[in-house]
Amino acid sequence: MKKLAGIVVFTVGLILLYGVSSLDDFPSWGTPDSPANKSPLSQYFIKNTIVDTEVPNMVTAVLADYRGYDTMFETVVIFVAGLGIFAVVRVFEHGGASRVVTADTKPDIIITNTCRLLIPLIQLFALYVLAHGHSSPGGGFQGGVIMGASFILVALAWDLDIALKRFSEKQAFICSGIGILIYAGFGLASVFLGEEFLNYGIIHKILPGVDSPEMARYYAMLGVEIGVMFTVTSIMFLIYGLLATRGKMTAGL
Amino acid sequence: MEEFIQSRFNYWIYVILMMIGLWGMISKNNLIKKLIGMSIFQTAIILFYVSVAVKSETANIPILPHHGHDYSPKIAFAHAVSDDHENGGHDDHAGHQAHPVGPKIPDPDGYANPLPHVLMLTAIVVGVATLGLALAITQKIYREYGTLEEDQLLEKVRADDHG
Amino acid sequence: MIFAFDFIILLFLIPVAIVALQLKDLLAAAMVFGIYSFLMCLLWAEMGAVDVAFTEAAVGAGVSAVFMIATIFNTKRNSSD
Amino acid sequence: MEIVAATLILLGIVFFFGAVIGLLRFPDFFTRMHAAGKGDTLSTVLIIGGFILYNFSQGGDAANWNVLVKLCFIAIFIMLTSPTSTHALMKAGYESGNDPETLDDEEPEEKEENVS
Repeated sequence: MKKLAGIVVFTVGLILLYGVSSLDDFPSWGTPDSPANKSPLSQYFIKNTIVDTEVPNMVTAVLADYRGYDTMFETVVIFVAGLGIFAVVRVFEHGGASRVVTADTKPDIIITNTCRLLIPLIQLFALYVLAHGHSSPGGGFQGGVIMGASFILVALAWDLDIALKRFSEKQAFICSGIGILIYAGFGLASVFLGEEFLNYGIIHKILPGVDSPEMARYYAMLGVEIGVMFTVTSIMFLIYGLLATRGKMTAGL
Repeated sequence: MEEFIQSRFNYWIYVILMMIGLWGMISKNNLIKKLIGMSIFQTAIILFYVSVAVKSETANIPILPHHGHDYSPKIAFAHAVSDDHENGGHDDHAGHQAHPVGPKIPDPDGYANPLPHVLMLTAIVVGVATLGLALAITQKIYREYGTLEEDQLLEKVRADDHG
Repeated sequence: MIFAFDFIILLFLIPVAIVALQLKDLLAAAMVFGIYSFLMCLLWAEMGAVDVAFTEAAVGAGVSAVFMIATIFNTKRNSSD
Repeated sequence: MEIVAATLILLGIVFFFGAVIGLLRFPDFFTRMHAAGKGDTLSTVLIIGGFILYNFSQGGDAANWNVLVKLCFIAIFIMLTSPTSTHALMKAGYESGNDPETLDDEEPEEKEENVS
């Protein structure tokens, strides 16, 4: 098996190396003239995101507006992954023994106090990443992962029960559903106002204080990213909880 | 020669990393090792996409300078539908903020290609979700069979089928 | 977009990937995989993909290493190869 | 100002080098973590201090002040988190039965390495 794997890998590697190094029409690294960089689509994105959406960060604009369908179903994929992990590993124990706190398992005072100081700052930073994602790197996915990591930090520093008291399993699933509903809601709102699904420009008719389609896209993107953040936060926390406790959702790592 | 290495090096490493990941996925016995191999394979493909998106050394990250921007919507939209040869004259002062004259259109050669970045950004997040699912299935397998080694697992599965 | 930096990080990546696959201690392998993710993050920041680099720093090096360690904690720590 | 900044960065690299040597050469888990934790924190803070001074010497318009405040925050967080994580690792190592090496365990000729 190992020998066969070696032969297969070596052959495929040689073919690919030949392909990337000696074929003439394979563009070299860093040429602006390669087909991928000269394609009308990417040129359109670079030239027009700022006038279409008022968002300086092209990646956010393309992610949440031009490719809105894609991102919506990526969010659904994350939600379904959470549901799948729940279905695979979750076990329900009736009247299970609660965790015995001994000297070894008691949370350490230095770690908990540092976490007390840091976790609000981490969550604030996650919100900053979310809200400032329009003009600097960041956005819903990154902010959601950082927020989820802050809950994981609570679970690591104290234990999972304390974290579940703040953000229970049921709340987490509800939040992840709410995230997708927020996302789809922005799409449906634009449908009801007479545009295509996820074509946010029309929302300026109902948003107070917004009078141009561009600014409507700007704010709708923020809303969509908030939806993404809800889903990613709760699913990351759930995955950690389920994996660290073999699906028991109590005590844990 | 130096030119040749510089223009191909990223792609060589991408092939080598992808093959390391593939080899790990095929030949390693442990299921978690297989998952690490899968992740290496995945990052190698992301490396390929990001390498494709790189432009020359002077190209910027795909975030426009935006302090009090003067990208004019109307004129830029008229240019957007026309061919890019017509607005070549604006290229020289694209990217410099606080340039007072005229509407600016970002120079397409001055910024890295944002499209592969978007695709790969979502690929990473979905990748961690699928990794979590795979790890959950690994835990379930361990709970069922008590081992993570592929050969022992196959023996136990075959014994279960026959017995 | 700076080739020297690119070259060094890419050269580091291959041994790190091989070590992550060859270590018999799975906990150490997960940590080395975290190092691999950080190198990838540096590489992407260098190539101008700052959003991808940020995502990788949060996801690949932070959360996925935690998931792997949680799984290894609940299963076996040693691997046969 | 720039010379001071360069000196700080170089000093940081020297301390980093010491931390790496300690990590490789010390005999057991606890002394290794000691070297890594101490050297890492000090050298990172020194290097960031060098960056701050260099940034300061480049003049003080709004963008530079922005960077300066961010660097200060990074230094503060590293000074907070790095010793805490070292402490957590030490505690975990102690609880998982990783006994520190004492003088009794040492061969006689390696004694001076342990004292330092």
